[in-house]
Amino acid sequence: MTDHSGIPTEILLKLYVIISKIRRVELRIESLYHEDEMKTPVHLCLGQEAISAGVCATLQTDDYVFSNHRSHGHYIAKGGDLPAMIAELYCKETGCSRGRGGSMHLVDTSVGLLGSSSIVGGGIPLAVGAALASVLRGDGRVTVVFFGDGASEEGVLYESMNFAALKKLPVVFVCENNFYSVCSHQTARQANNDISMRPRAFEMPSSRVDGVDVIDVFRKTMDAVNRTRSGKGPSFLECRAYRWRGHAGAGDNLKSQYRKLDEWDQWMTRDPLQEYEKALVAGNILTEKKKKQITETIDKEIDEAFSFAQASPLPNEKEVTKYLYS
Amino acid sequence: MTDHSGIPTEILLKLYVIISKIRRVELRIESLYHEDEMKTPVHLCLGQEAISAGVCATLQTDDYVFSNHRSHGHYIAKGGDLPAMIAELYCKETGCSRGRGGSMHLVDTSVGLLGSSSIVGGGIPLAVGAALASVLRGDGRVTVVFFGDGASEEGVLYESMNFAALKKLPVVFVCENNFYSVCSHQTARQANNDISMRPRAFEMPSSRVDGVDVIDVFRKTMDAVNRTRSGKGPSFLECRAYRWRGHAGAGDNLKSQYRKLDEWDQWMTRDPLQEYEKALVAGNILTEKKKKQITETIDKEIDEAFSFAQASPLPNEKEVTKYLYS
Amino acid sequence: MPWTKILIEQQEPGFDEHAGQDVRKLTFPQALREAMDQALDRDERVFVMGQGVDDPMGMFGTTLDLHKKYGGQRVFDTPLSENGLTGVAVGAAIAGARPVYVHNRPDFLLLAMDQIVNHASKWSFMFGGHVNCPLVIRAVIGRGWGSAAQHSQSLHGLFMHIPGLKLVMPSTAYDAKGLLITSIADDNPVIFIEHRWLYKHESHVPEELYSIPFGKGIVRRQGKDATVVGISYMVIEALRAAEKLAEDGYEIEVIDLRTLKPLDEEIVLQSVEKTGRLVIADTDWVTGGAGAEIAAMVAQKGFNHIKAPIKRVGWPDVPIPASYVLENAFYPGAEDIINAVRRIAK
Amino acid sequence: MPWTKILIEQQEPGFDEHAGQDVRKLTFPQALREAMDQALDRDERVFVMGQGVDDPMGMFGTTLDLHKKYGGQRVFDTPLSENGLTGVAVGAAIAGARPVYVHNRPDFLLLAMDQIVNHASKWSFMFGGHVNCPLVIRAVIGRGWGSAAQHSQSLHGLFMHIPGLKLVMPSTAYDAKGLLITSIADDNPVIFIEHRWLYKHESHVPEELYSIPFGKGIVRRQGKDATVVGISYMVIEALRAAEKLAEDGYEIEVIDLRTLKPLDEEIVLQSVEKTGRLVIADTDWVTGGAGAEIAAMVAQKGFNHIKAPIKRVGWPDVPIPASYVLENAFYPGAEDIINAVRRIAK
Ligand SMILES: Cc1ncc(C[n+]2csc(CCOP(=O)(O)OP(=O)(O)O)c2C)c(N)n1
Ligand SMILES: Cc1ncc(C[n+]2csc(CCOP(=O)(O)OP(=O)(O)O)c2C)c(N)n1
Ligand SMILES: [Mg+2]
Ligand SMILES: [Mg+2]
Repeated sequence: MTDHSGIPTEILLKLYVIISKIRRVELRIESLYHEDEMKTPVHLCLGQEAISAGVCATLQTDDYVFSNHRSHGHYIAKGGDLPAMIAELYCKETGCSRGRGGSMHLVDTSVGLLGSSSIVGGGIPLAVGAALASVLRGDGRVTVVFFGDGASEEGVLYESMNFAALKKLPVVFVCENNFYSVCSHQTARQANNDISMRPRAFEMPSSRVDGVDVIDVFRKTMDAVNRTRSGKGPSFLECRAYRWRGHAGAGDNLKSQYRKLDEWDQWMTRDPLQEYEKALVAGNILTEKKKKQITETIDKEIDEAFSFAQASPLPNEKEVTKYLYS
Repeated sequence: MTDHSGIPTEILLKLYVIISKIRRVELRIESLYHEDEMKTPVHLCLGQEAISAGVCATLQTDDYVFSNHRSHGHYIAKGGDLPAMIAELYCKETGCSRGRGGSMHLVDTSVGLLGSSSIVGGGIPLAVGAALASVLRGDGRVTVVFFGDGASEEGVLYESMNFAALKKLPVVFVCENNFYSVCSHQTARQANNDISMRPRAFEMPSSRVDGVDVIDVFRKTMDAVNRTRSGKGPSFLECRAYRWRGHAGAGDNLKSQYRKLDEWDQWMTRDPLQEYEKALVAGNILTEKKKKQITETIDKEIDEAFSFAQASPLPNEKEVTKYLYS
Repeated sequence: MPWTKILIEQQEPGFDEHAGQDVRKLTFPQALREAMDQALDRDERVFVMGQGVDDPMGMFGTTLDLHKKYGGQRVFDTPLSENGLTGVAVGAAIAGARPVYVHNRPDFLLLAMDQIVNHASKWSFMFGGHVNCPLVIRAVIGRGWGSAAQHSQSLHGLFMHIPGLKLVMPSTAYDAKGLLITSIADDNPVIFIEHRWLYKHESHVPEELYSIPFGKGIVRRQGKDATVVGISYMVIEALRAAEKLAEDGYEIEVIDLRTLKPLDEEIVLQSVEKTGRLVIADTDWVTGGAGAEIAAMVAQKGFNHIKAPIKRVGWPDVPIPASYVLENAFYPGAEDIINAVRRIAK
Repeated sequence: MPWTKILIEQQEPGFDEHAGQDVRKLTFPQALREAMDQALDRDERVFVMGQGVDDPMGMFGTTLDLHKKYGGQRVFDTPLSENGLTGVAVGAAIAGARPVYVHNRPDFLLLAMDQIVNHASKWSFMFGGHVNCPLVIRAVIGRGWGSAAQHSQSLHGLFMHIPGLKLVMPSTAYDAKGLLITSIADDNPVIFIEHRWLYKHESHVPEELYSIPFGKGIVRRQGKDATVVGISYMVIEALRAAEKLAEDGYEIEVIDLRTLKPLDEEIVLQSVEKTGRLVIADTDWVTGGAGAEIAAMVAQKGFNHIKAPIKRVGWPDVPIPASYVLENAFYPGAEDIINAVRRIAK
């Protein structure tokens, strides 16, 4: 685990809270998914929590984020409203997308989350465009886009990188490499497995990040964000972490049929929450008492969010054509 | 000019013939274009002849080539039937595409030219697919695809490179960097001007080639073709040469409005035909007599091609829906 | 991609043409798999590619274990590069192979429109017939479980508009196999669109390799009071509607077009000549969709037969919503067909 | 991209609504340029992007020198990355800017279908109205001089099918300016398709910034014997046809729809109520095109008015050929409209 010295305690704790929150929300969703009340495909980010947390902690509230189908962590880390997210999973009118989007289409404009595309790679140029809008306005915002290793195979990424680099736009590309697209391993899809090499085609700064290590994520993202906010152009981060569950839904019933066992075993030794917790405890930043308190607060929030969501009204079927146009 | 030693005289002369032929065909087209009998947009490759010549001289007749809108040189160098090409420019039934395609859509399956797309970048994945078909059949063919610097901005190039490298397909990517897309300079469109860097994103071998120097083109392509024919996977060549004319049509009436003057002056010192001619003469491979003879043969061929084309019948307008399906 | 078990249970069972008979029956996915298996076996030029075709789910079973039988060179997974890989398939076809490219969903074909429309559909014509493109693109329409706007489109309305393509939309397992064989054997690019809700449908599927001609619809139920033309899954809903309407004495003729390009105009015109009334039921947006073409064709060529307004049943002009209550409101079914018929039938 | 001088000469001059009057006239490209100029001037959020918008030709003059006036940040050239750059425009729009993305030709929009259809058209709905996408995409239909299959498509038939888009196709300089202003002011994605053969058309264009409402067609010529609905350039051919037919005593009503989405159903239905006869003339493939939707709409809502088969005039089911003789055979014109009218008019 990277040394956290120099980072204010407040931030260190915030990172811990966010990772814990993502973890606990995902586990709660998973535990209730079998009830079939959340009638929307969920893509859990268990194992990847440190990426969302570390990246978003470097951002200001009005900085923009674009997300993808595996969006829960991004939404929570950017400060999205939790009850509205859970209500969206329950497809309720009170959902962040008013039940129109479901799990793959989360939005919270009050914290700069301008939407999530479930088309792999689809959000990437949108982020570059938002960054362009920021430059035109001179609003000083930075935009971050999250996407997977699979998205790094889509041509639109290269088009977007070229344009962002050409115009030196304030955007940070965050690739969450979890080595899988559905059941397909990265090696079955990519000529070389070093995604962080790709941006060099456009002379864009790029780093490999340990996506399990929230401090590594935080520091490298901070560098990229500072750099781009000061007008020096975009950067790229390849954050490696492991998808603990199946592509979608709860559990991973096909695990034995598509995972490489040694890979699985190796990654199972690494838990973004536990590693960080250990480091914080060792650094006397987190005590057992504090930890308990944080967990309780989060659980209460989650309880409330689920209660809110479950109690919320469904959309009115008469309004099926509403929101087509603005 | 690169040293040509070691290359058989026969090939050296063939290269000379091809360059001359492309040059003279293009000049003839240009000189007649004002007659408005070739009612199709032409994209002349004057200044870029050595690329077509050098690349195609490394190929066997049944190797595949895919071309783009600037296709005349590729067609001639691959051994396409000249009368059929000129007839296509005259939109005649005897044209290589039976008058359905025009200048941007040349084809000659008898020499492996499977077609030209006028969608920038469109031919790139086709070439990769043809190479895949060759592997499935085990026919030992190599496929080459020609495209411009502009096409290197299309996402499909990156998708195609990744897949070709992943499957080690027998394909050579030939990027003709003439620094312009219509009136737009490369620097207005690309974050870095070194296109040859891009394939490294996929760990694909790549070289910068002096596209004015046919020997450089020939040698580097030969390496790439040999490599890929032996199953070692694809390569990429960035061949730099200058577009002497406007994007389309005859002449370049907007030259002063979009060209960089010093760039123009610099490139005007380099003529692929003259440089090569000088080298061949110096190497005692080409004599004045031989040169005259070659030129006369070519001109006769061109005369015949134009006569054939002009005398050929137009398509039958009743057959406008023919060839929709095979 | 099983999200939860309920999804598969919710799928509609199809009608059974051979109910109670002792014939071999296959499900829709099994029929597709058999078609590809037999094509791979018979013709070395055939290969199958697509995201996840070799994964444990084998594209809802339609490609299951084919890679084990034919090897990873002929049945292979692809990167997430829909435009590029479609171009690869087109290029392979141009060079003499016969690819079957399996896409999870039509939505993803939007990334490949350049290769499908600018290249595959035009390659034969643009080169005066000197080359051709024997390619099959399969895609499976999603529906339900909050799949939402980007994962439930059908988009055959778009392909209907493009000359040079063929467009196939089977609604039974029998047709699925026979039409997929025909598609693979065809020398031109074929878009083969399936509907996920047909995947539970079982019907008699002969073991031998058989093909069903393009451009031949089929009358699934005879009637004289109104014609309902169904597309893909809506054939099922049309049959349900016909059954219900029969209780009220309406005899509804149900036509399954099977292929939209070529379109069996005759079968529609003949039926309309008899019934004078037409409802078109589609699994796509009504506006500018395949139903518009069929209605327009009849308004021209069958004008003299038509005795009442031509009705179209399909999706309202709005993206597909996530919430199940909105899904219910969004997707038309037998009830909507019944209402449409009642409005125009005597 | 001037290929040869003849091209521009071959273009069709338009009809002149203010012939002989002393009013300010602009050509179609000048009108478009003025609309963008005034929009750029008035609203800081507006910017213009596209391949060659700042080049010496300025997109056939429509963007000429705007970059000099507003700077390279607000009027800029783009890489050849249609899908990516369309996504950039969509993202900028979502983040509050108002991009006008100029594409040379609709053919190239096929590379951007994912961003147009999966993203721009759905962003508002998919997020319950919390975000929106005020984007204008301009594209110019090519025709003639052997531009062939990949450089002459119009493709509005495709966009017609997609909810969430608006679709604008002006046929006069006056409408071009007013509708482009409306498009830029609209909070939703607008596809604005021009026809190159209208570029010589001159009409009265007021200097002030004015807008023309979407969904309002216009009767370009009154008549009672048949209705001809024209789309884009085919309005000109329809007017020519009407003139010729008038010599034989036919009074033809010519409707210019101006926008296809929203579609002015009323103007068509009202006209058909009067004439009982309908011909739709389009600059696109007939099959599955905008004309199919209009015909189907009338076959439903105007059934009682229609007294003869509905005719569609447009492109045959084949890619656009290069050779001029084949172009002549391929493109319909006034003659074809005349023939269609004659067949159905009394
Ligand atoms: C363009 C496109 N192709 C395919 C899919 C189907 N699909 C949905 S998520 C997914 C996996 C993407 O993998 P990756 O980008 O690595 O993200 P991860 O799921 O691992 O987070 C796929 C293939 C899609 N949604 N969009
Ligand atoms: C996808 C696409 N975008 C735009 C165009 C318009 N266009 C035709 S040729 C051309 C220039 C391409 O430049 P480059 O690839 O460098 O080739 P060059 O003309 O220099 O040989 C452009 C922009 C097109 N044909 N296709
Ligand atoms: Mg992944
Ligand atoms: Mg160039």
